[in-house]
Amino acid sequence: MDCPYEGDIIMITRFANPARFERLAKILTPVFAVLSVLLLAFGLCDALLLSPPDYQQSDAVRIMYVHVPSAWMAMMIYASCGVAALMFIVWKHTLAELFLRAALPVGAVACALCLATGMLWGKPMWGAWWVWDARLTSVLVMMFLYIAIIALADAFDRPEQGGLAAAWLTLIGLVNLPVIKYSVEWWNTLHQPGSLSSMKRMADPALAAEMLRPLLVMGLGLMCYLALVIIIRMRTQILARKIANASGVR
Amino acid sequence: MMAVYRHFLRRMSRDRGLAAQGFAFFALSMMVCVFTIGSEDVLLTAILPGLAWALLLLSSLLGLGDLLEGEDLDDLILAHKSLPGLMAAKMAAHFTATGFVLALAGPLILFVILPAASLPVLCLWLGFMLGALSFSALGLLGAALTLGSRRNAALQALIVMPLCVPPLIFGAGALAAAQLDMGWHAPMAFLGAFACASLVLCPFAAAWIVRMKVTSS
Amino acid sequence: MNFYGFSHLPKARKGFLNRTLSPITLFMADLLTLTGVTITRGRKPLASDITCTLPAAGLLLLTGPNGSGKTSLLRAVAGLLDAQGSITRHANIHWLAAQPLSPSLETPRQYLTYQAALMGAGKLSWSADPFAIARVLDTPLNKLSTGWRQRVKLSRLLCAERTLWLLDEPTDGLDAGAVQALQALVKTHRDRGGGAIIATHDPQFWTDAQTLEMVVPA
Amino acid sequence: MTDFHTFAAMSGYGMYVWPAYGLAVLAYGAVFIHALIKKDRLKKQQDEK
Repeated sequence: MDCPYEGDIIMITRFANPARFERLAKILTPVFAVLSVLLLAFGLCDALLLSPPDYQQSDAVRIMYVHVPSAWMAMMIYASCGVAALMFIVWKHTLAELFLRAALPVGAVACALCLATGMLWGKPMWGAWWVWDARLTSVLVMMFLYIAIIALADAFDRPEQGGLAAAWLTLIGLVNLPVIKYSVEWWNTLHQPGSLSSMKRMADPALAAEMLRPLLVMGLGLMCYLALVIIIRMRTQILARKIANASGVR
Repeated sequence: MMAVYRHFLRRMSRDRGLAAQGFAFFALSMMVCVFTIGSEDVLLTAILPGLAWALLLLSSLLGLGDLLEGEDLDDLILAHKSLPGLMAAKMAAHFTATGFVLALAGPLILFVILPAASLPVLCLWLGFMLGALSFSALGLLGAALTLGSRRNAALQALIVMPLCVPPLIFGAGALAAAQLDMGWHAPMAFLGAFACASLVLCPFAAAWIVRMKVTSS
Repeated sequence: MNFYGFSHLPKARKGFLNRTLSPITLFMADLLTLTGVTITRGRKPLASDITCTLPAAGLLLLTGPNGSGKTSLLRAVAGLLDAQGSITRHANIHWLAAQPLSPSLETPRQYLTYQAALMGAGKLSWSADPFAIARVLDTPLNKLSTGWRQRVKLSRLLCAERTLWLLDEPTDGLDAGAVQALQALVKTHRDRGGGAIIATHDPQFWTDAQTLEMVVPA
Repeated sequence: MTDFHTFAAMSGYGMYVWPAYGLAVLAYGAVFIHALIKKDRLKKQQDEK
């Protein structure tokens, strides 16, 4: 039968096979390890030593180089989890579930760090640990969503059901997150229009090249590092399932 | 379909027990809050309406534990009615047993406590109705997701509350705007849109989840 | 169901057991065909490679020890459980799970009305009452004993007309009289061409039946 | 020595900058180590069989 999607489906199933994934992971692990060490080492030097202090925030701007990459990773991991959740629901690929279970806690850590470093940045800059700004609030909601999904995934006696429920909640959250972000932004402009504009300037300063460079390097480094962690976690889970299968316990 | 809905309502409300409980919870929490905040009119007028919204959300979480659990889901799946329709009936039963009563009674409580001139009547009632509807729809989703899990109630709260942020914000925003004599139609329209979307989508999602959970077990 | 000439039958029929005893299958054909059905629970195979057919007016008993997959096979036949292999249903089904009715505040009348509505049978009317539940029809279920709740549950079979009955441990908690009533009900059903699959630990209650002995997987 | 002090002081923001980096290193490190420990434990379990 002539099926225009056949190629795509074959592509998807190719990499959805755990054995093939193991082979791919064996190649990718050292690559990501080396890349993350190099990038993070250079990025840290650049962030702490080489890059200039901001003319307004002086050295406090260096918090940005951990804060912003964490925020990127929290969002990126959530987005990829959303894709994996869709794949799991539609095609029931085991690997998608493994990815969900492996990546969600990592994403939650990135999200928590984004919030924590944000608070550490906010205190000297705005004089408060926490401001009910649109951006902060929507990241907080995302943090709660992460926690809810992880709790849901572990709350079932039958792990398949946990994976399925978690996938659904991830997908619903993926739809709902823009709505939350939008509503929060809207809520914020009603109450405190002043802080938003100033906050926007602080969160997205027109970056000089010397500051953009460490930011991007740190972002890439963190991405490789977390990808490495996720791959290790996925392989651990494959191992766990193998052991469970061998011992006959489901 | 009416017979099915009536059955769900009986199961939900345990012969009107749940509605009374929800109302008592709402009123008691309100009283506790007044005791902790203090009873000055200015302060209460500023705080209580927003608080009522939060309490509306919390009390609509009350009935979720029994919404799908304990029901014989096999019968629903094999029924000669569409499962999304049955889920919508569940949602309607939950709304009538919890949200509807509170949406009617909540503003009344506010009228008793606060100076009447400070309260926008229409905005309050409309907002509470639409908000309670969206909470019931999202609650149904939460109940479907936690179906068959351990430690149900806490998990449901954890799942439903982040999802309920938009209606809460729109509703409380409309109320705050109305109290300040500003235009509250825009946030109310957003709330209505959210309520409509969740009312339409949630039964379908819940039906899909329930069917998948039952047949894959 | 059109193929078997159901379409001309009204969905709701007043006390159909009393009024008419017309055949419910016009062609005496198979009601159900299972080919190579395998059910896995988790990763453990429960029932493997089951092949059988249920003719019109047939009765199939599923026997076997606990954990041999009787309930799972019934659920798979009902379409409530995913299974490998092919399950072809030529008839609409009536599913009665083994769980006793929960002792809620509802009365049997309310419960049965709800069930009839759910099964698309319209309004409930009681002219046949094989399990003699008429006198408890308005007593809340939580005031009834387990045996009476079981009778109420079995009365669901009269709420709507279905051709293939799937009964999971239907005689649990029944006294001798009720068992006889159930036997008579199943016989009437079979005389009209309907079929039944019964998972049971008491095969002696049933005569003239095929038996599928299920085994606990190693 | 003074160079190091000025670096550590981060022009007065040291008490915010260093905890931020410290937290990040701790948390991301913990995630990695946790993953490795779990894997090693399972590997051992597999070898025993």
